[in-house]
Amino acid sequence: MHDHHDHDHDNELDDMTARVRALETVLTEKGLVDPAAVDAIIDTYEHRVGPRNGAAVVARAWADPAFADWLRRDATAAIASMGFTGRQGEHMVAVFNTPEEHNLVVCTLCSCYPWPVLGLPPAWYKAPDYRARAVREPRAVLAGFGVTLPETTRIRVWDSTAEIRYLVVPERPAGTEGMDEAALAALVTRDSMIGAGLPRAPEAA
Amino acid sequence: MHDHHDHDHDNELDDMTARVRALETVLTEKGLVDPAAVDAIIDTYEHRVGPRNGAAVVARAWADPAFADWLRRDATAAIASMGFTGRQGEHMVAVFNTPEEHNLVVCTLCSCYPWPVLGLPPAWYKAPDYRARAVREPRAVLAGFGVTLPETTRIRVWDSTAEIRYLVVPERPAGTEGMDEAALAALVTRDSMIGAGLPRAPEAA
Amino acid sequence: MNGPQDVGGRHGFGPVVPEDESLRFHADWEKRVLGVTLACGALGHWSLDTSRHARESLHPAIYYNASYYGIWFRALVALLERAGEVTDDELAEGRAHRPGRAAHRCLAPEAVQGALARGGPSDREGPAPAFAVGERVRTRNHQPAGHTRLPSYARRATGVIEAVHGAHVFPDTNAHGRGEAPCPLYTVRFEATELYGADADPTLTVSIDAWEPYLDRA
Amino acid sequence: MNGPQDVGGRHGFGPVVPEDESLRFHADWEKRVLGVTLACGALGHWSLDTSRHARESLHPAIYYNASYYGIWFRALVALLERAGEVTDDELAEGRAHRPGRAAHRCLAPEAVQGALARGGPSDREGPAPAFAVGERVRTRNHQPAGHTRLPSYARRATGVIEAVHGAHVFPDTNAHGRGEAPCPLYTVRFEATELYGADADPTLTVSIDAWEPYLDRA
Repeated sequence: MHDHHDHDHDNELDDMTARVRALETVLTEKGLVDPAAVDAIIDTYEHRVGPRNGAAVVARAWADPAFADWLRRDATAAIASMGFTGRQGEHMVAVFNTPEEHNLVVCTLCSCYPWPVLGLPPAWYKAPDYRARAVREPRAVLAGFGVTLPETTRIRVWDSTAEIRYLVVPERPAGTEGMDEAALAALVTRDSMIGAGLPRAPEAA
Repeated sequence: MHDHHDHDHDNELDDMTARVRALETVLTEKGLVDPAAVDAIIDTYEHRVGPRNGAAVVARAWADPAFADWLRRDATAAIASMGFTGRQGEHMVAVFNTPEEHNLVVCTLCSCYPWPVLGLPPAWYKAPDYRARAVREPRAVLAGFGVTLPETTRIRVWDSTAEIRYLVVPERPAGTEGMDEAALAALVTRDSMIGAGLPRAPEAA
Repeated sequence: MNGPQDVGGRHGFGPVVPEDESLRFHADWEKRVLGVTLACGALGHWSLDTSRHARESLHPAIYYNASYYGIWFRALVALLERAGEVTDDELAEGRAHRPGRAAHRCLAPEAVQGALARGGPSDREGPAPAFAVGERVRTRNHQPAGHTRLPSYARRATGVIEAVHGAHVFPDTNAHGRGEAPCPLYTVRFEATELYGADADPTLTVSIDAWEPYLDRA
Repeated sequence: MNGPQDVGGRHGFGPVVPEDESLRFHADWEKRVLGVTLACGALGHWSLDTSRHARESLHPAIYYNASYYGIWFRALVALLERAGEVTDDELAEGRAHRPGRAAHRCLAPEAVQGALARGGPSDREGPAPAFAVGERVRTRNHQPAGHTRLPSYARRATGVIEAVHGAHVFPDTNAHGRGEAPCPLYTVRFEATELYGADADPTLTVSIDAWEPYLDRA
């Protein structure tokens, strides 16, 4: 008897498949879009640019204090030094979790997200539910991700209202002494770089 | 290719017919609702309580300065003296248009409306479109009703956020000298008692 | 709550579509929703404030796609389920599995006219008002997660007391079963430029009816 | 605009549903919307700010019922129609009636990597900042009917300048083709209690990135 707005999302699928195909066909016939370019864009974000980029940045910051310092001072340049540049990452800021303060990133007004280091945002990041609640009740949102912070931890939410893009550098987990960057990167989850999660513990990696 | 939310309203109809019937059946079987009482409620607002009540109040205020004065001082009592009382009209305030100031009534938070004098609110009064815009750009809203006020006229919007209900008393049209209350009442439209319209001119009545 | 109902002053909505005053309903099911909703009010399970809160608690995706009787219907189902009067299964089958709990309060046909004519006044004995007509007040940054009747467009704004209505039931508590807690009710008038900024219509003033806990002396 | 996009701090939304980071798309049509939207950006008909405004201009009833790629798609159609590149008839038939106007700018497959890696920086030469790190500022009651990036939850609130980012393209003008009008951009941090009232989480602070025209000295 209950309805829910998700049923509209479901109904949307077949309809959207047809509408999107019609649009792409029209644009292709008009010479405005080359389907091979569309394929190349999809391939880039489906297979090449994703959160493993950001994980490599975080791992290096954990392993190399000089890089961490650079990342803190000029994240755009430090990240570019690893080859991650471009669309939706033109102006980067890295924010570092501490035992006293946890960072969480949101874009309340649309879906701004640091694509070169994290790839495409997950659906929840773009949904009104997250956008509405992250800036007001982040502890309740974090609980939905299985994260419970001490009551005394300060929470710092960054609303990406301009073209600055934020990357959360989580705290390095205990028990990771001597691990190399590749092993460290495997502990770094996408959600932990948004601030919605924590890195994996080494035994769980 | 365009979609519009109205198509959901249309799709809603058959679905809602079935759902509402199921609810009423269940409630009736449970002895919680008597369909004859439901019929009596519908009959009341479909055939008996409507904007002709308010029109009679306005006409009397136009015709009888003492009544107008009473209406201004204690609208609940003045209106009750004509037999119009009850649900959604327990606490009435009458607001009088003047050449200098035009009144418009809205309920931005739901659909509060003076039922004993105006009956059930029209669909537009309950829709977010009216509720959003009436308190901010009333001149644009009034234009949609064919009403253009002088630029110098002040506009006074009453947002019915509590249990006070507002009745707009429009200005008496010119050329109505000597008309009796019944003839005057015929000039008073529902929309003019919300402030979204003006009374008819006597030649158009 | 900053819910979907709180639309005053928001942008992005569509045109207002006038309709003839002889039109009372757009479909027969709307009539039944009106009648059943009012009849169920007699069961005594909820107040008007509670029912308003049930409506504004619908998800925005539903609220903005439903007609207003569609909103009433969904909120009524939620209220009846919360009161233990109906279940999803019963509604899906269209058949009662158990008798009603408050059937002894069922509104009789012959009681309808009296109930509608009586209504439900919200004025109560209560504290004397702190503010007088003509005083300047400022609305608080009052935005509870629960029910409130202070719309967001009128928060943190300075206005003038235009009328004092005596004490009325306080919706913020009453909607949640925390008592009627009557307190003074005022009409407060604001310049549109105070509400919406310098670009607002300079000929426009807007009033709300505000309970004393929404207000500070300006 | 106080449009459907402006959801920060609003109540009534639902749970946040986590998803595995290996999931990239929920349907194949989403991939095509991503690719076509980015490819159409190369046509030069609109800026990023204009496209954001097209998305937030969808009616709330549509905005809250669509997935985000559904929002992108509808906004893209609106932008292409406004640019005179497609018509409703063409989309209904799935067939072009006329050649494209900006076909000479069609993004070539071999240009994709360069375009994505280059991006579109928004920093510009512009006026020196009026505020310095540590200064207290108050956001204006800035609520234009057009595009803005000052969210409503952060209006009329006092905060502290935490970073100065130099001059950036001003979305409020650029979205409407009124020029880039670069002006200083700041990160401004607020206590949650300042934004939402005394009941807010006392351990929470929230920052926005705000252009100088949104701010006054506190």
